[in-house]
Amino acid sequence: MIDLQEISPFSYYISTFMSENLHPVFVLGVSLVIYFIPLFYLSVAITTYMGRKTAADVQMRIGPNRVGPFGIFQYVADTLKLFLKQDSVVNNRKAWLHLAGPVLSIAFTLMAFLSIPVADQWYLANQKWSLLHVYLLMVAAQLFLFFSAYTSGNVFGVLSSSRILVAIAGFSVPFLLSIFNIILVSGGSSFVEVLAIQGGAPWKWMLFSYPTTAISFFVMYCSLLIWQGAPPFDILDSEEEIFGGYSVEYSGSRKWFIEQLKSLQLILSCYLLTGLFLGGGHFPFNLETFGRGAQAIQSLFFSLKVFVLVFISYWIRWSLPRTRLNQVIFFSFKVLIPVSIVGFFLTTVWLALFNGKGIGNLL
Amino acid sequence: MEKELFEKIKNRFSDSKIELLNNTGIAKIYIESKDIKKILGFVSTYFEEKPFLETIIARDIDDSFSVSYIFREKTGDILTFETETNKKKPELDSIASTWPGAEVLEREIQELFGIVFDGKEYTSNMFLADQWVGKPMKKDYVFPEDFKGIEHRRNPLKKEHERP
Amino acid sequence: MSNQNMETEETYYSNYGPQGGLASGPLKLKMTLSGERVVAAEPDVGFLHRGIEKTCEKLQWVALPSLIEKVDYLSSIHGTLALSLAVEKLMKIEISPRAQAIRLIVSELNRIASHIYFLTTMAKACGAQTASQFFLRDREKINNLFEMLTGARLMYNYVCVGGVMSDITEGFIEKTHDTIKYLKPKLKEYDDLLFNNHIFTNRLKKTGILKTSDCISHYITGPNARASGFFYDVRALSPYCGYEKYKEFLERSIKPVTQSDSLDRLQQRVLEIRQSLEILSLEIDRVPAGTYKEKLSKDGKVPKGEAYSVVESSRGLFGVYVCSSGGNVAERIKLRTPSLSLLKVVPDILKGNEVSDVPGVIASLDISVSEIDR
Amino acid sequence: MSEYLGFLKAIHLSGKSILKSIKTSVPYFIGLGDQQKEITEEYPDRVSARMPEDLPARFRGILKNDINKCSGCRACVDICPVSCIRIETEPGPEKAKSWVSVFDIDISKCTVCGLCAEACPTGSLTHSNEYEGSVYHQQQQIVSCGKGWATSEMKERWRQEQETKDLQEKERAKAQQSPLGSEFKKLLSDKKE
Repeated sequence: MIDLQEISPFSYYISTFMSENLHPVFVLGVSLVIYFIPLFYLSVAITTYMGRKTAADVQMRIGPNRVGPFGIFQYVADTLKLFLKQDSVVNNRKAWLHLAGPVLSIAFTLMAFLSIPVADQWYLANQKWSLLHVYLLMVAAQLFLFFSAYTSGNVFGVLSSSRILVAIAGFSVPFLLSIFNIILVSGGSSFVEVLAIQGGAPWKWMLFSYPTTAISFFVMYCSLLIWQGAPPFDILDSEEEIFGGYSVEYSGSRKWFIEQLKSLQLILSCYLLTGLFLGGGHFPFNLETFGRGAQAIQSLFFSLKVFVLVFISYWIRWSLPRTRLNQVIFFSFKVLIPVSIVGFFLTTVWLALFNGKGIGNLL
Repeated sequence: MEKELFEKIKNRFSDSKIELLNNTGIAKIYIESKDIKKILGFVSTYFEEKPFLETIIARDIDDSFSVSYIFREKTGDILTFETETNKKKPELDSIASTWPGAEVLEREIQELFGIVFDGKEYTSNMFLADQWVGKPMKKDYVFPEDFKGIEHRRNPLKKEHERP
Repeated sequence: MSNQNMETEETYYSNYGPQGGLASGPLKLKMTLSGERVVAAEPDVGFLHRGIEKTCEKLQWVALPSLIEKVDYLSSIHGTLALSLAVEKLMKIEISPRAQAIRLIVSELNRIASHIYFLTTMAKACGAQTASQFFLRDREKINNLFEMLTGARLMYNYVCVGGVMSDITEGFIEKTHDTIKYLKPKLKEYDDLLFNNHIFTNRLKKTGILKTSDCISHYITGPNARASGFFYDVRALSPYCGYEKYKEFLERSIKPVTQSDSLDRLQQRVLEIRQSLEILSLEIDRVPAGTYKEKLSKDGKVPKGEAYSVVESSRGLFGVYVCSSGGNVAERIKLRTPSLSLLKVVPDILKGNEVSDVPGVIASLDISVSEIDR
Repeated sequence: MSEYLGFLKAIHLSGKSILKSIKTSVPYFIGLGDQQKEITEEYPDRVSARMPEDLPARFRGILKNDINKCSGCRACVDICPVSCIRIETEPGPEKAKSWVSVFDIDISKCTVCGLCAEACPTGSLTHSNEYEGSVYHQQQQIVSCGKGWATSEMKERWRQEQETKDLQEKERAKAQQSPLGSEFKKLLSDKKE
């Protein structure tokens, strides 16, 4: 028999609302749908809208303003349009990896969301090593993009595929080093354990609770930018250099999936940063009076933090020019890695000196 | 300045036909087509610095092509040499070895006029479409109706006004 | 990397363009790549050949400027100006001081507009979307000025034989003053946002080096050559339209040559925007009174003869050769365009650079394909 | 050592410049002063787009012809570089001025160079401020300003009018030819001799 409470706390939470005779697998399926529909559709829609409006703001344009009030339904219209368009495919139909690439990549990116708790007990997969698991899933998502670009039969796609490998290399080491730093201070290897030592108030966040975690935050933020291939590190799909890179051969619905993937990657990065450094869903005040609704408030608080981070990402994205391939590697290997190693070293010194206590505990 | 140079050239290459033309607005030194390399090579060393080749102008005159080389000195003065080539077998010596910038200009003239420089004829076109028939800048060029089945001219719009 | 090493490497072939490139117009590059490195790049032009020189032989003299300005649509004043100067030489007309001053003003305004458009493509080539929008916003101000003065935003057909088509309108001078006042602080903002940004400068440094010897042997002129240390400015060397007054100013404010790379070419253009603003602010108050257009004979005939005159366009030395047989139409028009001489140097410039640099280098050369093809 | 110092310095400078770039875009985000003003025009709407009446007086839009002023002299046809104007004339009610029955301008060909308006001796052909030239059928791209072919009734009427006018003219001339007048003229001519 499947013990829902152990493998998937969110499903257990959902099952308390339903009759007890239901099969646990059915409950898992229902909770997956409940979890992913707002995430996949609502957050992506909000992110896309935000990206467009911030770009419009800073470039003195108007942005979407035709479909619906303030153009909020532009995303729906775009989705419909791209799905109704003809899906033209390159000649070599055997390259199923090319055709399935965007969907597979999205699937792996979505899997990475499973173990991040958005509120107390609100996470779909209970894993002991979820921090490393998320890393592996992120690499796998990029690898599927690599395969799809490599099999696209386009020179620019192949160029882009080699750049994806470069981006993975540039992202992995600093990302893992900053994760190790967190594991060192929190003593746990999963999100649940990292969140357990954080609190709702800003000074109890991981970002400020140790002097070196801010360094880790910076390193992780930059490495996640490299992973996403987001400006200023948008070497993977730069329009002027390689004409869209891995997305050059896609059209119609596959193009839509590529666009979703970009938004999802941004959301996942902000999820990670919120969960690891910004206190996750912990609310500054006591929420006991709300009973079971407390978690909903927590998840809303979580999303608020996520969207603030999304906004900052867009702000940086529209202000900076693109880096070159070697600048990305330079930045990753000569700046991020040394900085994170120094941070790692300082953390060990701090922990040894103050017996593992954070700044908040000392005061 | 042209006169001075003209005298120098005349003295040096006394056996070839050299004239100073000054009746059209631009003072030109006329040289024969077989002497281009020789005389222009001398001109390139005559001044302290090699004059810049500004442009090469080909012109269709009745039964011959006239080709003018416009040079510019560092001081800003213009120096023009003119030569002629037979229309039946238009050939000229290339000056691309002395002035590398001449290569593109000569190639353009070959495409548009059909003058072959140094006997090397390019098979593919640079400016015109490949397999373009005819040399368009000639005066007797008849504009083709189509190119590979694509019509050049659009039927002019005409509104019919009903006559009573 | 040594040459021998390059030969043994496995290479592959890729097309760059003709659509989607960053030159103004369809420029195709046939590139042989080795990994991310460009081994060879051969430019292919001809996608925009309109046969302007041939068409010129069928048009009346009066109608020629409206066609010549399409040769380089980003700095169309300079084409018409060169043509008008050449025809005026043939007709032996003296232009009134007022018309000359107006010509100088529009020519400098057009230069600024063209250079700002260059900055736009440059910013786009380096992925700075926002900055490129900023530049377009400011080019709009100059377009509005032109709209007020000439009635069009890009194809002005303003400079004509004998002067200019129409006189300065009321309020044009004030509006130009406002525009100059607006643009000067904006240059500071460009510096903050883009030109001093290390990401931007580092990716342009040491890419696309244009040697001075190449400039001289291929006679490359304009900002590209000036950035490479080959100072050749028609405005200073053989002044026209009253540029005599600014000869010293132009010769004095030369940027010191450092690397002659893409970044230098960008900085040279920013410097030239400043220069042009300076010239404009002096000249706009000095427009003398008089007629803006000389009276010409009604039959529209041009006396027999030949003439050749050059101007400094936004991209370099723009020359027009005019031959008339005394009739209503021209016998032969030949255009000497600055971008054409760049064509043979582009492979040398691109060789050894990375794929990421190609858009930046091409944009920094400011190649106008419509000029090459004609 | 200096190498490492240079490296650190480069990182410091680049960090500073990047922060400066990010700072430059702040006023545009939060809309300080005139910086938040959108420069895009919502074209078909009249909210912010410039409409024909906002354009400067010299703006060269689609050609228009005030046909009552037009004399059908063909100056515009002669000068047009793309030959987009077609004029057909007939003898009209007045002898000096012909009846411009067809005056077609092919907007799809017109390059809006402004030469015809410059050449027009009567000032009837001018550029309007209209710039919207898109139509559903290519035939509609021809702007017709002509008065239309003259019908036979019109021609008949003009002939009659002309005849009456001629008669009136003759009578007036006769009335002026009074005997006194002829003598006076004779006197004048004598004096000259």
